[in-house]
Amino acid sequence: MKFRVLPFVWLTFSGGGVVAAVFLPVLVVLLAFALPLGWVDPSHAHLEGLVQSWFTRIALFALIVPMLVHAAHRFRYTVYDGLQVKHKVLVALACYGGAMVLAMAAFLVLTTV
Amino acid sequence: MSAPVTRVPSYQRRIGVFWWVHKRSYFLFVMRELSSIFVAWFVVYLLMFVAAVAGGQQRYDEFLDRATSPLLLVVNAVGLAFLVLHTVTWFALTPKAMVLRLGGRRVPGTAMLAAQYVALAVVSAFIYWLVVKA
Amino acid sequence: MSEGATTAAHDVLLVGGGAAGLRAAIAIAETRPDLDVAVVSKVYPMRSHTVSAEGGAAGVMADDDSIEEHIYDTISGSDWLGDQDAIEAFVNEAPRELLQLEHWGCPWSRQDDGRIAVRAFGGMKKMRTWFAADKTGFHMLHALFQTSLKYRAVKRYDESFVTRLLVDEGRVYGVVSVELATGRIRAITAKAVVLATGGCGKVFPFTTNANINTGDGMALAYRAGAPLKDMEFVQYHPTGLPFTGILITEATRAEGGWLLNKDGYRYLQDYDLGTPTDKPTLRSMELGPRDRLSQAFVHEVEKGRTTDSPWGPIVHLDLRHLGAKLIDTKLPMVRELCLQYERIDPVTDLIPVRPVVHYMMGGVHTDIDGRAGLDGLYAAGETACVSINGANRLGSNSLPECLVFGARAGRAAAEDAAAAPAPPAAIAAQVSDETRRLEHLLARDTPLDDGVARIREELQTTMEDAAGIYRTGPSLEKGADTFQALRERVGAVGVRDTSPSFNTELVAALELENLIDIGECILRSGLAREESRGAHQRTDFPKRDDERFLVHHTVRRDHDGNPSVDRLPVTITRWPPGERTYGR
Amino acid sequence: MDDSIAMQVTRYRPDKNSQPVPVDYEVPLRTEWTVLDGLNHIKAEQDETLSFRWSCRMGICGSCGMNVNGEPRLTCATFLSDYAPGPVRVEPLANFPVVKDLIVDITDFMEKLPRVKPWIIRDDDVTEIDGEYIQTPEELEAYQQFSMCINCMLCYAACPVYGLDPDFVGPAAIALAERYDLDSRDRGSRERLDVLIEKEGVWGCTFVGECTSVCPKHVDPAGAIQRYKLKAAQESVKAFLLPKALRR
Ligand SMILES: Cc1cc2nc3c(=O)[nH]c(=O)nc-3n(C[C@H](O)[C@H](O)[C@H](O)COP(=O)(O)OP(=O)(O)OC[C@H]3O[C@@H](n4cnc5c(N)ncnc54)[C@H](O)[C@@H]3O)c2cc1C
Ligand code: SF4
Ligand code: F3S
Ligand code: FES
Repeated sequence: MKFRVLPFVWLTFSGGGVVAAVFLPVLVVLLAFALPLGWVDPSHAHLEGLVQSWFTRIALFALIVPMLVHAAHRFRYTVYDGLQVKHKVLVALACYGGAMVLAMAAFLVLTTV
Repeated sequence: MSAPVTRVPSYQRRIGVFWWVHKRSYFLFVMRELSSIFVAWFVVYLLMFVAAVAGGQQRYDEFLDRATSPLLLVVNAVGLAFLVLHTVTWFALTPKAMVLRLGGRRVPGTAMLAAQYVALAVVSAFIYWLVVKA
Repeated sequence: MSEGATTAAHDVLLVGGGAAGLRAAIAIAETRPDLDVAVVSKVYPMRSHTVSAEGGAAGVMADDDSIEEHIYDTISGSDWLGDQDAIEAFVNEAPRELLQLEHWGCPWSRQDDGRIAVRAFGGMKKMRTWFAADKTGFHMLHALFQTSLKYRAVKRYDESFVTRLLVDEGRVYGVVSVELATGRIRAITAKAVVLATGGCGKVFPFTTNANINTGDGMALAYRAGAPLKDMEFVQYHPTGLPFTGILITEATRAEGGWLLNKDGYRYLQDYDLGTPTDKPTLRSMELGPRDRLSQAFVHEVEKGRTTDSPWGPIVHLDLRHLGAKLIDTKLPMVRELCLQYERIDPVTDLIPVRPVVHYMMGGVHTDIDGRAGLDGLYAAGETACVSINGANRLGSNSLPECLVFGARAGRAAAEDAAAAPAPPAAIAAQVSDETRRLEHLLARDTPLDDGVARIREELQTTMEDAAGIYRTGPSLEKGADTFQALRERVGAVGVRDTSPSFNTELVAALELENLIDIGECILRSGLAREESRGAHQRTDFPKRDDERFLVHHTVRRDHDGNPSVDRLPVTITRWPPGERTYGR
Repeated sequence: MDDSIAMQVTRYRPDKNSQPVPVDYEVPLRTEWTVLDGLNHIKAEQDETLSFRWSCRMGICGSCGMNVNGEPRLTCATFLSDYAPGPVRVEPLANFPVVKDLIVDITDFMEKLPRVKPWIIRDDDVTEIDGEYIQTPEELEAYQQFSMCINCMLCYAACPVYGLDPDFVGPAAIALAERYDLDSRDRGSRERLDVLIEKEGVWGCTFVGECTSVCPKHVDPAGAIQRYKLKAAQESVKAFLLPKALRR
């Protein structure tokens, strides 16, 4: 059988879609609204404990990478079809490249904290 | 079988850049796809949060402060709306994209839909507990 | 379209991409891969009218069935006018052809254990009709078409309209066609030509047939000098939807549907078709043959026992007692069609129906291998008349006929082509003749108050009045007279659309020429047959007359361009003429 | 109900117009009339040069697809009265080149179809036939929906991806590939996968889903394509992870 990269990208895209649909809403509600606006008030120590745990860090990385691929893949086709920017290779490079850069940033953040 | 190729003279219509604004379904589709921008944004936001928490009490407080700026609140609110659109459409499409069989029977779409929302609820409750209660 | 004609050459040319044409193409590609085969069709093959066939295809299959019985049903169904050698070959080969189609992916409906299911059909004594729900023709055609894509060697000329056969000294060397998209006239030469152009329901105003069924192949052969056969036998199907003429398949009755007059009475019992039973009884009542059922309708009208509708009298088909489940699994398309075109649901409502022109028993006269009256010319499918259908075709015999005789004609044509001479120079003159004729037609002005559509409509009503379910000498005579005038108008009519690309008006004008030839042959053959047999019912000669008319009528164009009718003996082998009985 | 309805029909005659133009007609409005009946009325009574394809007038031959008020429809199965009081806008199917008036060029599809090998592929290709391949009603049901495609091209007209990227194999062809893959008699899914795993294959589809919404025969090409993606991904992962010997 022929080897092609796209099936793997698509699989990651789909995984990322599931993660974004299931995990992201609650995280956004908490981190972007509930905490800043003081609806809930866990102590900093508790949160620090949480992010220090290796379990959390690995889990976060495992969630973040597929979400990035998801976003990049989707955005690529949106730009290509929706906005009709017809520089196929350029668009793909920018999107997946961006995702790669962010993934590396995530790695750095999650390993150094 | 093959047909002998003769080029048929024809009129090629062009599709405008705003093809998706004229039809509701196309518009919704493009909105759904644009949710990807906010998924990326929230990933960045999440990382900033983690970095801030790890950076100590003070950086964390600064982060919370900045998060209450009207600009960020608006961006995040819009982003959340897109995210909800993503979740709803993603769940709705899953039963169409795959066929699950249990005991030889095809699992009905509504059951798969319901299962996804249950998963959403469980995961949300768990994360809430993790962040707020535990 | 003035650059003149382009030319292409092939070994065998199939005119028509329906069941018969595609089956022939595959037969040639399989048996003689060395030959260069081409299919010309005026529509994309998968749009051919075979696609509309609903009910099924007959072939002996069940354990309790026998070849002998299928032969007998077909012969008696034909009112003993079918050629028995042809029927025997047909019945013998049908099951294998249907199995072949199964191997090519046709989604035949199945029994629980995975074997092919069969259903009952009108005039058949055993259950032997294979079906793919009620979209049999659709599935067969798409299976054939998609399978044909496998054979890269087969060329296709899609949406090309054949206007003329190229004939020299009694041998056919190809055709002239118009490529619709470009208007390009193309001579396609071949060492053998198979006509598989389907039926001619459009000769009549009210028909189940598609817009493309204009009898082109019959007219092509007729004008080239080949005889047509059994043209007086036009089948009316008893159950069409009133306004559109859309067919409600006989399978509805095979599954247990009833025909009711306005009093809710199963009127068929009054016409020597047996006594009503709850469950369907084979060869009885609603499962009688089509000619008898359509005739019973006319009598009900005369007795004032039908319901009036804006489109004339109707009776009702009752499926309500079959239940939603059976209807959805075995007759889904019927429900779909009723909901869409009548806005009624057969699960809860009665379906209004009336008889409608459905099928042409006659066609290009051929022998058992599809050989028509000119060397190098073959015909198969509804356009041909082998004849297995005689005076009345049994439902579900026609699809397998397309397969059996499509394959036979294909193979015979291939053999012929392998040994045939190359096209002589003389045909070039015919090509330019035809090119000029077509250009002339485009250049001619249409009289202001006339046009193709109007003439066609008058032609159709003339045919209905002259040669409906019941005919008389005077009605046929009168029709033939009207045709003289119509012919003159056809001769004068031109085409207003002058553009080369997709000139549908030109196509309609060419089809009109074909309709008028076919219509005339039907009337002439009908006049000559002074008896009543099968679908040909003369009120002035109400009895079957084996003494004088146990013969086929062939009709050929004489030197003045008029149809001349001849007789041809019916082949009787083992089944001497008997009485046709149903319900007993 | 009014007794007539306005039809705005897009005309394009290559020898007369440089681009398609809308032309207004008025036709009788009868309950039983379809958009196709309206067009035929125009052709018979008002302008015989109007060109369009049709044949079966019963929704099965697939020739009469056009855009009606912007939606791809089979005109023989679309009723004028549903658009009363009008006007009804009739245009050639979107996304295809226009040959004339309401007739579009579908050569592209006809060339793509054979590429997905829509026929039964067997390793035991026998020519002598002595019985049927057994196929239970459940096995039949597995592919039945995808065998209902009438090649009407409505899905291609509805799919923006096809409009923007004509290399995309497109909904109906992929649904037909799926139809044979799911057929218990077929052994050709590997061969078809090799075709559809390319980028012009299934990956161009971004699951707009309009193909399925407009399909008059409920074929669900959108579903077929997503399932194909999943299949392609699964097979790729398998090929990647398992050593050669373990693969089927
Ligand atoms: C509604 C309906 C239901 C039916 N149901 C059944 C059934 O259940 N069982 C059964 O056995 N029979 C049934 N029949 C009959 C059967 O379907 C037809 O007899 C059969 O399909 C004819 O097939 P064919 O290949 O001869 O022609 P068609 O399928 O009609 O094909 C004709 C071909 O010739 C081409 N052609 C025609 N003229 C030209 C030209 N001038 N130039 C180029 N190409 C041309 C066309 O493009 C087309 O490809 C039914 C018929 C109808 C109308
Ligand atoms: S999938 Fe549906 S819409 Fe597309 S061509 Fe087939 S029948 Fe038409
Ligand atoms: S509309 Fe087009 S993008 Fe995919 S789901 Fe259907 S093929
Ligand atoms: S005319 Fe055949 S599908 Fe509409």
